[in-house]
Amino acid sequence: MAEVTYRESIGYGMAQELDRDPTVVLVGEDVGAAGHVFKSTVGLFERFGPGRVFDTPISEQAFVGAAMGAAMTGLRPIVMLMYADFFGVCWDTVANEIAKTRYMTGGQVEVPLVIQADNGAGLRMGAQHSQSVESWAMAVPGLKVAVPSTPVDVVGLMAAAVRCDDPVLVLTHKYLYATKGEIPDGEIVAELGRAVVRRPGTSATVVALGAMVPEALRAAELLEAEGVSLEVIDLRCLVPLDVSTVIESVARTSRLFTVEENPRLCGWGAELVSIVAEEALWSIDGPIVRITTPHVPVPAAPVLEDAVLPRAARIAERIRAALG
Amino acid sequence: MAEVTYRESIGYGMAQELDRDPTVVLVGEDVGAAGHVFKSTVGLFERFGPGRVFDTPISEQAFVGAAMGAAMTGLRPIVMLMYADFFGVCWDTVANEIAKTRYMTGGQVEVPLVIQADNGAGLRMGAQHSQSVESWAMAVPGLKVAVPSTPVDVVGLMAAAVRCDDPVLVLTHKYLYATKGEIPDGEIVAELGRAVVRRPGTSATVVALGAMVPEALRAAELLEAEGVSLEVIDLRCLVPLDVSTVIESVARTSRLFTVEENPRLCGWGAELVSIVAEEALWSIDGPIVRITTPHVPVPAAPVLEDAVLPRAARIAERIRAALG
Amino acid sequence: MTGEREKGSTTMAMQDHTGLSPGGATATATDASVADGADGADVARDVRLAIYRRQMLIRGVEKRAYDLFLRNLVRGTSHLAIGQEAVAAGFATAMRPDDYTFATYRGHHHALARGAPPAGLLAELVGRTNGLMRGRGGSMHITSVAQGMYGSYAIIGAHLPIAAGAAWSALYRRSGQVSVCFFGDGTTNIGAFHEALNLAAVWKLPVVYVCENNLYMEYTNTRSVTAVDHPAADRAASYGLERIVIDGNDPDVVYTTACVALGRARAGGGPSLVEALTYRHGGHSRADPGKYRPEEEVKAWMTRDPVPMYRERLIGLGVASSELDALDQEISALVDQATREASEGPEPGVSEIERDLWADGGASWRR
Amino acid sequence: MTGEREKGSTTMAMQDHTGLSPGGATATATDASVADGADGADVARDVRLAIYRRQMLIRGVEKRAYDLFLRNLVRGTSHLAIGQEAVAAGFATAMRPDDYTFATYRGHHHALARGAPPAGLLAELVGRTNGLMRGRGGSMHITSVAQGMYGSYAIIGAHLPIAAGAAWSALYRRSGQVSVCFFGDGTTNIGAFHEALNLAAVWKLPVVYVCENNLYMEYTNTRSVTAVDHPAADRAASYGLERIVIDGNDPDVVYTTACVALGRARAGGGPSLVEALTYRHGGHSRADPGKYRPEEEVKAWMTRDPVPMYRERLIGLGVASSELDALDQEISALVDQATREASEGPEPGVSEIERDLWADGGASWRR
Ligand SMILES: Cc1ncc(C[n+]2csc(CCOP(=O)(O)OP(=O)(O)O)c2C)c(N)n1
Ligand SMILES: Cc1ncc(C[n+]2csc(CCOP(=O)(O)OP(=O)(O)O)c2C)c(N)n1
Ligand SMILES: [Mg+2]
Ligand SMILES: [Mg+2]
Repeated sequence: MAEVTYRESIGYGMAQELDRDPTVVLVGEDVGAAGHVFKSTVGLFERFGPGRVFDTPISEQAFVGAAMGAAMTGLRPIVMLMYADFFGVCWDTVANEIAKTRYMTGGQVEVPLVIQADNGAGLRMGAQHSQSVESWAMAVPGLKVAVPSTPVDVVGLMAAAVRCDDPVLVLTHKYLYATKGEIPDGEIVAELGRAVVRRPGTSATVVALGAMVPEALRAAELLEAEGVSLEVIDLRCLVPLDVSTVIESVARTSRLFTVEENPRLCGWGAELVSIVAEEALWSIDGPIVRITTPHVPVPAAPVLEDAVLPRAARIAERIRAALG
Repeated sequence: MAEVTYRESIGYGMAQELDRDPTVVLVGEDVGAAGHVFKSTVGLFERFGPGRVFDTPISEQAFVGAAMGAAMTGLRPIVMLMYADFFGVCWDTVANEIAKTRYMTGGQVEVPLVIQADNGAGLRMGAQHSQSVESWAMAVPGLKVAVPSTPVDVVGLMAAAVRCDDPVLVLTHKYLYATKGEIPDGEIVAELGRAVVRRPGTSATVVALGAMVPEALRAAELLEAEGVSLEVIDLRCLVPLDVSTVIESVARTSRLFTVEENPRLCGWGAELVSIVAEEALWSIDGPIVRITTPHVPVPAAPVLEDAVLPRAARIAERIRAALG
Repeated sequence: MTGEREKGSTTMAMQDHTGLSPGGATATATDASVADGADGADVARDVRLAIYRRQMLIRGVEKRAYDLFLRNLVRGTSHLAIGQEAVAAGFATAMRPDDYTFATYRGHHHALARGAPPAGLLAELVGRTNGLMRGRGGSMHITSVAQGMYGSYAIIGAHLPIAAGAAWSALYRRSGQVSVCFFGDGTTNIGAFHEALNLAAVWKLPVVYVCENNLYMEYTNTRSVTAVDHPAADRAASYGLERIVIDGNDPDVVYTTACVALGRARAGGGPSLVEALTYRHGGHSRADPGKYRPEEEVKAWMTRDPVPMYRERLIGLGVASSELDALDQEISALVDQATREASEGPEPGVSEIERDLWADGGASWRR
Repeated sequence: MTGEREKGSTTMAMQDHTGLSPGGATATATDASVADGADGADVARDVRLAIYRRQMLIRGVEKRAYDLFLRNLVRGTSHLAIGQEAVAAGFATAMRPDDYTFATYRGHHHALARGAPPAGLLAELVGRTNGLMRGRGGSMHITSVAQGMYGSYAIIGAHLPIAAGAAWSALYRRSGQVSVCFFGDGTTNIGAFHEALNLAAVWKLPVVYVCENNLYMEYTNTRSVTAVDHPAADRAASYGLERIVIDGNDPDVVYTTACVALGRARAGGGPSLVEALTYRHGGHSRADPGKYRPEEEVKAWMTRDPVPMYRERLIGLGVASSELDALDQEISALVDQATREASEGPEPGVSEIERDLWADGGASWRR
């Protein structure tokens, strides 16, 4: 059992897989001796050497594309993209090539790679270094998407992603990097596509993801005092999506809220709400409410950034009003 | 009054604006003497010359980025991206730069440009030339998105887009290029963000977009014989989104269906359904159903492509089943 | 390394449908010294016959593909390589059976040259289940992993980094494989070109980049939108690479150049960038009559058609025309047979739609 | 062309906060012949004083920014240009007031050199409403259109095409403006670099690309991931451009080089690509101690600090040290005043959030 920060858990999870499987390689900008911009790979270069850990030029198309080519031919690369906003500069590679190749080739080619990226806001980085892009990926058939909210889930989902024969995006949330958690001894492997009920409750179901999970849990604490009992589900993966856990919960609580950091339009919450509105409408007993960042870029000034992001107080307030 | 094809209406609309405003320029691959890959700009080069119509190298980042720089400094470029799938290679420019700059600069800089792209499936082009990417754009704050379904709307929305001081994506649907429509004489300008009821009805509201509009209308005809009266709304724009027209319709019909060509997850339909599930839940009297392409890339073989796309028969069948 | 993951790293599984015995030419191909002058003077007779055969096969299948369009059996788009056979034949003949090929939407010739089954290719064009990709991909995405044909990519530039990645993997696995990546002149202006070349050079990857300079992008002369005369070769120095421009219609020159580049890559000498001058006889794609090209230019290039030119050369070198005739007939029969197989293939069933999105064989996104 | 759309094409509206009268130095700057040798020998006294002033202002504000971090008043990240002042000062002094500047997240020096108000810059760093972008953008996006500072871009490479576009617009409007685009050595390996340079060359755009080669990307030596020694200059030939490497710590050399390049652009001669060798004194960003750099390297560059070096040169050329002292004090007072103004600025109200996404001033996406 070790207590590690979420930040450390990224390297911890990668090390477990690099250790286990010699076809796993790690690649990205400053992932080597520098230990990554977020210091999440500190020690890996020393441990696994330049034959396994590859520094790249600033060429996301090149190294994400190269990882794809390597994955097609026997390796299992873990690509570290750094800020998730940088999906923009390699979106063709991700959305048009990596996602589609197995399907387009009639199953001839497989692309078992992992792209880890530092997702989300909260560090006062401004609009081009703070985006939550998980819904971009969810909208593209052929990509699996994992978004861990705790160190142990980072390790477990990273392992599941590396072992998966499909391309998986592991979006770690940089606002959580300083948080800590226990990691049990021995091999840790999670299953892709399993949500978890982080807090059982009866008044309403609140579905959250990544950095929104602790906020939703804090909101639940705030409301507990008022006799409102929230069930908080940590979705953990967007693809595969654990619809049954959500529907089962909603069947009990009859109310649904989502807490999303992404801008308002077309987020994962919209998908989940729509699924429920089709498949479980009769379970629902009141408006389904998505609590999101407003549909604006993330502003830099601390007071503005804090105001756009869903935080416990706003979440609680919105749920209170809706259940009111 | 002229009858023009949807394909021709693209150039028709551009010509109207090139004629009116000397700061409007047209730029893209093969848009000049070649008249565009889809022959949608035939005659414009002859008419406006190389000083207004610019052929580019295959460098989407360069020419979309250049259009942005030009828009920031006094021009109103219309960029022709060709296949909408190519947003992948310039997604950073579109999503991180064009969309965010006005907001990030506190309103100092404006980016009045138009990106026209050939969107959608139906021409047996395979997975990398058939995508419907309107929802990619809708998910990014700062982009307006117009998706005309008729020649006159192509002209009117193109004009509105060019005259708008915000960046607007005009996504024309290549499956419609051979269809025809009347264009009245004189200047044609539409308003961004106005849906239109294409067919009034009472049993259910069906919201469609682009090439799905005629399919939804055909489905409505099929069901009419069975006494089902569908109200078909052509959304026309995704941003701004005409929520009130939809909610007003649903208030009358109490049932909602969306017909989307995009792959299933996180489409514009999910957004619309979620809005209704929050703001008009009590109007709704039965499951809200999204009729979409399954969550797979678009396959090339005609029988497979036809099977994945929502077509009138499938739409009618799904609505029939849901209204039961 | 787990055995099951070593895709394509073994030559055992390779099935070559060119009708050539793999390795016949390869013995020469891997001997880089043969080709140092890159003038094609020293090419062995069996190699030349193999090249000839590949060129004829490509020409035959591509013409058949064109017929199938005209009969409206191929829907969508399609980009033929008639006129560009020499590049594919020369390279494929020099490659090891387990080397990787990456091509563009204009990729039929490379697939065929590597030995992909013509029936599977034609069946793919007409959207049948016996198509190479079960009808899922279509003309622009021809892939046949069993022959090292690692795909055809329809977004300009995308496959250059991917090809670098296959080379990276080969280097990592010490397999001795080389990755060969073909692309057009217009492709040299897109960002991925630059990124891939730099990465390949820095990592000294065993990859050969081959620009098939056919002078045009779609309907625009590439020179008019490119800052240098030779869109690939004039940029080689940006990546610390040698400037190489060759006659891409002379298969012997292509072959010997390929031998040198492949040999260098296999010997740890890193990437090469080859610019092969060639010409497409037809338009950019099925719909294009190619009218934007000056008549003289077309005429001049037609006199340099690699297929009859090569036949003449072989006869000049003493190959009996009867031997070539026999080969031609064999190929023609093969193409007919492939056409039959293709058109007899079943149309895919709707169940195909939800297949092979994921490794589990399905396409479900939920649980 | 409608007048209201001619943003930045008029010099009238320009407000310069460097304390220099715009145009003073510009008279020389537009005379390209001055600088043909690019050795800085012929720079006029008033130009030199203008450069000196710009360097001192940048150094003063950047050091103040660093103090504000240490006091935890600047949150997020920030990339200082201490050590790289000469590039900004030399170029800005040579530019016309209505020319365009495009910079990266490491862009404070360029904003200041163009005359952006230091108070607005510092206020932006501390997230106040009197910040240049009302607190919306932060350190990485400094923009001040009134002085032609058309933005700082935080995604590597993105602004190179945008700068080309401003040049395209200038050419279209025949305004005589030039667009100047600054970027780092590491940026030369990204696709947008290649695409922008080619487009600029083909369209003969009035744009000057300036690579501030400070040897490092974030924490990696750029040479170790780049195929050539000079990441920008060794690629100039790929775009038909001249190879230019200059001492980026010598502001006179920068200035004269800028004059030539700007003159060429204004005269219709198309783009230039300048590689200026320089060094950042600190780490990549606020958090980085820069430990990956060899001690000798750091030492060697510190002896070439452009700020004291230039002071020495001016004194050597006969400028009284009292004159420079007076300037230094003036600047120091100006920086103090700017700091006060910045820290006295109001925190933005929450209503700011839904402002200025659209031209109508709001952020609504529905009706
Ligand atoms: C990113 C991108 N932009 C544009 C296109 C459309 N397109 C398809 S082929 C082509 C021309 C390519 O020219 P070249 O590289 O010379 O190859 P060739 O077709 O001559 O073999 C273009 C522009 C595309 N597929 N991808
Ligand atoms: C597309 C993209 N990839 C990576 C980064 C992260 N990043 C920010 S600055 C930087 C280094 C840039 O180096 P250089 O171009 O030399 O500029 P310098 O910081 O030295 O001024 C990197 C990799 C980014 N912002 N954008
Ligand atoms: Mg070409
Ligand atoms: Mg640098």
